[in-house]
Amino acid sequence: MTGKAKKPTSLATSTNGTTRRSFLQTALAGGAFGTAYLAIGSNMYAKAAGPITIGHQAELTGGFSSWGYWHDKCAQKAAAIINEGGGIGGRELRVVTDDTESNPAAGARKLRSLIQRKGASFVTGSVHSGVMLASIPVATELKTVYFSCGEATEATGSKGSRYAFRTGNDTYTLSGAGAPWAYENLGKNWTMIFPDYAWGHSHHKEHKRVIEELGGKVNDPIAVPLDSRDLVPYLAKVPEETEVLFSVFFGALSVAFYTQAKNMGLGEKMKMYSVAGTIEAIAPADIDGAAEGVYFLENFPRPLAAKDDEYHKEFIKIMEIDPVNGREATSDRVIAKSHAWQPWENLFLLKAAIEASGWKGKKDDQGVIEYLEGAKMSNSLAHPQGDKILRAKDHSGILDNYISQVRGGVFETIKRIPKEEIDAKLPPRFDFTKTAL
Amino acid sequence: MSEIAPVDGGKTAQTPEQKLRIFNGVLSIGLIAFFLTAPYVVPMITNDFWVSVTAEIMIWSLLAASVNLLFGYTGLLSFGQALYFGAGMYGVAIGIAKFGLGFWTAFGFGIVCSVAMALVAGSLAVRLTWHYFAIITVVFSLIFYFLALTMSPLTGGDDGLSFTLPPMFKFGETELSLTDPTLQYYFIFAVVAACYLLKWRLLESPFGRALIAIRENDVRAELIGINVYMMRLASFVVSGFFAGVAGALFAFFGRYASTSYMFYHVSGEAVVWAIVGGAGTLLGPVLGTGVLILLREELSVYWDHYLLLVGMIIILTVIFAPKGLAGLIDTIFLKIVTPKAKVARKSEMQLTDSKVRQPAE
Amino acid sequence: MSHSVSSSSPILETQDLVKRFGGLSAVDHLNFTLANKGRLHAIIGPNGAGKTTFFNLISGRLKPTSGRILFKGQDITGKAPHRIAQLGIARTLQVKSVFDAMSVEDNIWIAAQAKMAGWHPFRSAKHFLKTRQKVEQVIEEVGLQEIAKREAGTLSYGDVALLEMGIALAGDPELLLLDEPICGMSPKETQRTVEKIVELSKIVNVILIEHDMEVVFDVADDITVMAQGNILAQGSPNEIAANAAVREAYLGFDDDGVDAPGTAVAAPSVTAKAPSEDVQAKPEKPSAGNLLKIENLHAHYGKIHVLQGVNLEIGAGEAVALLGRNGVGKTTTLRAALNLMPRSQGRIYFDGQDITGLKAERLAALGIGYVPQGRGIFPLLSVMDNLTLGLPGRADPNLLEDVFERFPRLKERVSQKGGTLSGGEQQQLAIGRCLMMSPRLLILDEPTEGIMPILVADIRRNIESINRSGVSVLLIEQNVNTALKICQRTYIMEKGAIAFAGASDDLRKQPEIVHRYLGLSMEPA
Amino acid sequence: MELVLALAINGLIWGLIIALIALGLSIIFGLLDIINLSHGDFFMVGTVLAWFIVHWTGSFWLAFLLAPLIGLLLGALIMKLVIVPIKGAAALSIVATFGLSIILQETVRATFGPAPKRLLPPVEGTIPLFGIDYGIYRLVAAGIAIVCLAGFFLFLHRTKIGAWMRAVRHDPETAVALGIPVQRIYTITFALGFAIAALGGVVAAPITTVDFRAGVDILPFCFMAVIIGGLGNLQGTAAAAVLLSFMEGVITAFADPVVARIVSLCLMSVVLLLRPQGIFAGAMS
Repeated sequence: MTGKAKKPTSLATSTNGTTRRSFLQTALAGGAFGTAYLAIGSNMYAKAAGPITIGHQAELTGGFSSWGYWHDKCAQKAAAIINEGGGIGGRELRVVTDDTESNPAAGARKLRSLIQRKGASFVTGSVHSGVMLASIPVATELKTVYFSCGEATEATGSKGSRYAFRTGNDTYTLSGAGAPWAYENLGKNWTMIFPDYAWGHSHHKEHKRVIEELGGKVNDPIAVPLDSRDLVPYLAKVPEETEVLFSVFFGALSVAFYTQAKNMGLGEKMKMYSVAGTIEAIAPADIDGAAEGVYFLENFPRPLAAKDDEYHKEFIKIMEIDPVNGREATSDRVIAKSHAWQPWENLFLLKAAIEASGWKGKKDDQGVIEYLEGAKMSNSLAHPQGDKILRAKDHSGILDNYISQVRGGVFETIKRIPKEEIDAKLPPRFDFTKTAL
Repeated sequence: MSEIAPVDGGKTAQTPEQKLRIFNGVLSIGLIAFFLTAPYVVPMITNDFWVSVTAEIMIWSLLAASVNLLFGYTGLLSFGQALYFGAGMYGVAIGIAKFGLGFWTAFGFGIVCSVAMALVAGSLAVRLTWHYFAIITVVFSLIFYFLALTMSPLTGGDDGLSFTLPPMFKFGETELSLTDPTLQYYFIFAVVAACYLLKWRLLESPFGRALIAIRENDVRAELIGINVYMMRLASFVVSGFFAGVAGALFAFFGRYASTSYMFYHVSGEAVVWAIVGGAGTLLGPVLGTGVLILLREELSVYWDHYLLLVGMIIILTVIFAPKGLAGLIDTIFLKIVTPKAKVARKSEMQLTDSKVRQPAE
Repeated sequence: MSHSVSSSSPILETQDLVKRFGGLSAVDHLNFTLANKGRLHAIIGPNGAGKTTFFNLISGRLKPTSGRILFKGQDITGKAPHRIAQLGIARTLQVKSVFDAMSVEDNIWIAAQAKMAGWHPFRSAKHFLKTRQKVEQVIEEVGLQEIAKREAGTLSYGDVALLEMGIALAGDPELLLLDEPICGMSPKETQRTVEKIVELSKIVNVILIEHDMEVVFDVADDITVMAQGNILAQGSPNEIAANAAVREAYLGFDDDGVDAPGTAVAAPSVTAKAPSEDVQAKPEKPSAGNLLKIENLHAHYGKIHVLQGVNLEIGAGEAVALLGRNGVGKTTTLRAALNLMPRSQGRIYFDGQDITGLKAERLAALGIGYVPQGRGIFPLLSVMDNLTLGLPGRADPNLLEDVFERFPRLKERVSQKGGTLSGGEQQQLAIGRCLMMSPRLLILDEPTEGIMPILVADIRRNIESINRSGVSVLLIEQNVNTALKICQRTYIMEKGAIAFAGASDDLRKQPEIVHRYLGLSMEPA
Repeated sequence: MELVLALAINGLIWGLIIALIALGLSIIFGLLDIINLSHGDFFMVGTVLAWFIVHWTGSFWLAFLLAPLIGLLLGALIMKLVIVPIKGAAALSIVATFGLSIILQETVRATFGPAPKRLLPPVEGTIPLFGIDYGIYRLVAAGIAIVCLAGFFLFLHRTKIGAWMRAVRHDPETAVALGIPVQRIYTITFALGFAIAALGGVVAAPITTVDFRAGVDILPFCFMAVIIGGLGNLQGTAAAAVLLSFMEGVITAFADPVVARIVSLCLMSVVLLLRPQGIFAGAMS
C-alpha cells in the first residue's frame, strides 16, 4: 500500500464506466436520503461553493496501525463513491487524513491540525480510546462535530459532549448485545480476562452488570498488565468451574492470549467468548487455529454469507477483500471490519446531514447536529453494515450485532441480534440534546 | 593570548566569541519576538493550527528544558522526567475533576505535586550518578506509571481523565477562560517565558554557576566547598518543577490527563529533544523540540513510514552534530566569521608548543 | 632556610590515622602535626608511601579506618569534603582539573562563592561586589590577569596549574594542600609555579607533595618524608638530605652488595653543562643494528605536552633500561610508541619496518611482547587462558613446555584464575604470556614493582636469561640497581625527553648523573 | 498451592527465555558501556525473522540457525554505522539507540506489516503440570534457552574469542598489546548481543506473538534483570532474569500482577541505591 491515501481525494474519472455508475445510483437511491441530488452529474459540483472538507483522524502508525490502514481505506473509498455520485450537495468532498501515531498527544494535535490547518468542517475520528478521549474536549472546544470509533463508553457518556458522536458500538452496547445470548447458550458461570487498563475494565464492568442481572455468577476478574507477553500466570488463575471465559484484548496481546490459552487447552474445558475488537485485522488462519471454536460478537460479520445482500457484496468488492476472511486481494492484510466501516458510514451520514439541513458553513452546524441526533440509517451501500439509528440522547449508534464462531479457520455467523432488542435493553444513560452548542 | 584581552578604546575589534554572543543574542530576541507575536503573525502566513502547534512546542520544550537543566547544566541524565510531567498534569486534572478546584488552585496543586514528587525521588536518585542515575529515574517513573495505571478510578488509566476548564478570572458576569485560544496562547507563553527567565536567572546566579561547576568537575567542586549532593538535589527539584509546569500546562491545553504521558517513552522523547537541540544551551530545548515536532508534522503528510526518516535524522544529528542544533549553528557561525583568525591562533599555539619543547636550563 | 618544626598551636594534627584498602595499609598510624606558622611544608616519599591518601583523608575524600584529624583543634574526621573545604582547607589534585567550560574568572569566582552557592538563586552572580573584588584580588595574586576571560579548557598547562592555585586560594583557606603542582610541567612553567608557591606560603600554610627534589629542597621550610604509610623522617632540608634512611627509601638500591651510587650525599653538584647537551646527544648506534627505533616522539595528555621529542634505539639482542623519576614520561613513551595512545609527532621503526601507523594489535605478531605496569593479568581468566590469549591459534606445546620449565609455578596453577596468583606469580605469568608469542623484543614496565624482595632477584634472573636467549629487552625500572645489572645500555628521561643515554657501566661510574636525574640532587645549602 | 507451584515453574521457564535476551543487553553494556534502548527491537527482529523463515522454508529449526546469523550481520552493520561514529559517548548512544529503535520498528512495520501474527510451535501438545495443562513447547523452549545459555557461557569460557571478550572487558589496552583486535571484538560483541536477542526472539516467537512492537514491552524487564544482576555481570543477569520472573510468578498467584511489577521495580531501586554493582556481585567474581 502506498501513501496516496493521504492526499485529498477527488475522483475525476470513473474507471468502471456506466455499469458501475448505474449500480451506484441504484444503490444510493435505496438509501435514506432524498434523491434530488442524483440528477447532478459529477462534473457539476465544481460550479458550486467549493469543496467540503472532512477530516479523518486515523492510526496510520503505532500500535493500532493494523486497524488504521482499513479506516483510512474505507474513508477513501467512501469519499470516492460520494464524489462519483456528485459530492455533497453538489460540492466536492475532500477527505484529509492525519496520523495519530496511536498516541493521545499526537492524536489531539492532529485533530487541531485537521480542523485549523486543513480546514476540516467535520471530523471522523480515532478508534484508539485514548486518542478519542483526548480529542473530544478539543473537538468540543473547536465546536466541530466529531465521530469516534473507539469503544470506551465514556466518549458518549461521562466524557461526551454535544459534538461527539459514535455510530458503532461501545462497551455498553456490546455487553447488552452479546452477553445475554452468551449467557443463555454458552454458560452461567463466567470469568473475565482483559488488559489492565480502562478499556478492559470498562468491558468487565458492563458485562458483569449484565450477567449478574441475569442471575449468573461472575468470578474474580483477571486483569493482565499491558506489557505482559507471558499470559500463563493469568490463564492459570481461571477457575476450574468456569463455563464461559470472556476475553477482550487487542493486537499482540490478543494473539498471545489465544495462542497461550490454546496451548493450555482452555478451549476444550470451557466456552470462549469475546468481542470483535479482539480479532480485528487478524484472520483466524493467520494465528494457526489458536482462535478455533471461539465465539465472537461482531457488528459487521466477516463472511458475506452472514449478511448476504448486494450492498455488503459491493462493499467487499470496493474494499478489494475476499468474502470469507476479509483479506485484501493485493496484500495479506485482513480488514478490521467491525470498526473500519464507521468512517465509511460516517461520511455518508454527514453527507445526508449536510444535505438535509442545508448546511453551507460553520454557522449551520446546529442543523447538522440536530439531524444527527436521532438519525436513521438504512441498509444501503452508504450503510453496508445495515440499518441503524444514532440515538439522540446519548449520541450512540444502535445497530445489529452478530454472534459468530470460528470454525475451521473461518467465521461462521450463528445468530443476528437485532438492533431493536439492543435498544430496548439499553436505555440511554446520558442526554446531550439539552446541552447548549 | 593577547588578542583575547579586551582592547581599550574601541569596540571595533570584536573577537569571534563576542560576535557569537551578539549573534546568539539576536537569535534569542528574534525567537522571543516570534513567540510573542505568533497568534497574530502566524495566521497571516498560514492558519490557526500553527498557533496551537507553537503553543504545544513551547510546552514540550519546557519538558526538554527540564532534562536540559539536569543533563546540560548539572551533568545528570534523567530518563524519568515524564513522572514529574505526569504529576503536574494529574495534579491539575484531578484537582479540577475530582476536588473541584479552581483554575489557579489547580495549577498550584499540579506544581506542588510535581515538586513534592521530585523532592522525594530526587533525594534518593541524586545519590547516584551517570548510568545508575539514568536508570533509577526510569525505574521511579515506571513505578508511578504502574501505580497510576492501577488507580484508574482516580486517574482514568490509559484512557485518561478529561475535565472542563474552570474560568481563569471572573469579573461579575464576564469570565476569562483558556477556551479563548489567544488568551490560552498568551497564558502558555507567559508561563513558559517565566520559566525560561527563571532558568536563565538561576543559571546566572551563584547557584547556576555551582551547577555548571559540578557538571564540569564534581570532585573539584566538592573540594572548594560546594555541597554537591544538595546542589544536585536542588537542580533535580527545579527541573521537576519545570516538568511539572509543563505537565500542568499540557493538562490545561488538552483539558485532559492520561497515564500514557507518564510512560518512559515520553521521557525518552524529551531527552532526544534536549540533546538534538543542544544540551547545555538555554535555547537548545526549544530548537530541538520545535524542529522535531514540526518535522514529524510535515513528514507525516508525505509518507506512511516517515518515522524511518525521523529515526535517521536523530542518529545523523547525534553523529554529525554531537553538540546539537544550537552547537551546529554556533559552529557554522564561527566558521563564517573567523576563518582567518582561527588559523592565526593555531599557528601561534604551535609556536608556543615548539618553545616549550626546547630543553630548559 | 631554617630548622625544625616549632611548637606553636598546630593548625593540623592527625592522631593515629589509619587508612586500609583491603589488607593494605596506605596510611598506617600516622601522627602528623603542622604548626600554624605560615611555612612551606613539603611531603616527599617514594610511590605508594601514602602521600596522596593522606591528603585525601584530610580533605575528606576518604574516610579514615581509624584515628582522628584535627584542624585548628576541631575534629574534622569523617566530615564531608565540602564541609572541610568550607572550614578552610583547600587542596589541589595531582591530575590538574579545573572547570573547563568556564572562564578563568568564573573558575575563581565559583570557588570564592562556593560557600554561599544556592543561597541566592535569583541574584545574578555579577552583582556580588565583594566576591568580584575577591576574584580580582586572587587573579592578581596568582598572576592570571592577562587571561582572565579565557575559557579554562583552552589554557596551557602551566596556566591551569596557576588557576588551580587560584581556585584553592579563592576560598580564603588557612591551609593549602598542593599535590604535585609541577608534575609534567615544562621547566619554564615549573619556575613560574614554584615562585608562586613560595609567595603563597607567606600568606597561608602550605603542605606540598612533590617528587621534584630539586624544587623541594630549594623551597621547603620543612620536609616530611613518608614511607609505607608513615613518617620516615622529618626536619629541615639539610637534616633530611643527611638522613641515610631517606636515601635508601628513595633510591631503592638493592642490598645485594653493589655499592650504591648514592652513598655520596655530599657529591658535587652537577655542573650546568651536563644536562642540556646530553639531552640532545644521540646514543651511539648499537652494533647489531636497530630492532626498535623511536624517532622524535611527541605526545600530549590533553594540554600536557608529556613527550617532547623522545629518541630511543634498541639493538637486536640488546637489553636497554629506561629510567627516570615518576611522571617524566617513561610509560607514556612505551604507550605512544606501541600505538596505545595517540601521538602528536614522531616515527617508530621495528626491525627496519615503519610501524608508525600500524594498529597496536598487529605489533604482537611482529614480535613485540609487552608486560604493562601492574602486569595486566586478566584476573577472571585461567592461567592457561592468560598464557594463550594472544596466540592466533592453538598453543605450541613446545613453547608451552619452555614457559613451564622456566616458571614451574605456572604449571602447577594452570587452571587457576589469574587473579588468585601472588604478585610474583602474576609477573611470571605476564612474562610467560609474552614468551608464548616468541617475541623478539620484550618490553617490561616496572616488573619488580610491588613484588616481594625474594622474588625480585628471580625475576631479574629470568629477564637476563631471556635476554641471553637472543630476545631484546626494554626495561623500565624504579630499582636502578636491578636495571643497571640487567641492561647493557641505559636511557634516562627527564621532563618528557631523553636526558642521558649511555652504557650502563658508564653510568655506574658517574653516580652524580644518577643523582641528577633519579635521586636526591640538590644545590649545596 | 498447586497454582503457586505451577506459576513458579512457569516463571522459571519464562525467566530462562528472558535471560537469553537480557544477556545480549548485558554483554553490550558490559563491554561497550552502551545503554542500548533498541535491544527490545533486536529481540523483535528475531521473532519477525523467525516468522519469515518459517513461512518461506517451512522449517522452524532453520530459523534457529538463520535468525541469529542475520542478527549477527545486522549487529555488525549497526555497530559500524551508528555506534562507532559516536565514539561510544554514552549520552549520545542513548539517543542514537532511541533513533535506531524507531528505525527498526518502522522497517518491520513497513515490511512485515502492522498486524500481529502467530508462529506455530514446532512441537505441539500439553502435559499436566500442577493442575494446569502446560504447553510442551514451553518446556522445549526452556530447554533450548538452557542450551543456548550454556552454549554462550561455554563460548565465553572455552573459545579464544570468548577469552578475548573477557580480556577486552577487563583491560582493553593490555589486550591490544597482546595482539587482540579490540575494535573487532567490540564489533563482535555488539553483533553477538543482537544475535542472542534474535535467538531469544526465535525461541519466544511461538509462545508470544510476532509483532513490530514486541520489543517495547520486553525492554524494561530486560533492563531490570541486567541491573539487579549487576551491570555487565553476565551470570548475574541470567540469574536475575530467572529470579525476577520466578518471583513475579509467585506473587501473581496471590496478588495483582501490577503489584508484582511494582515490587520488582522497588526491589530494583533498592538494589541500585544500596548495591549498584548488583546483588550477585562478589558471589560471581
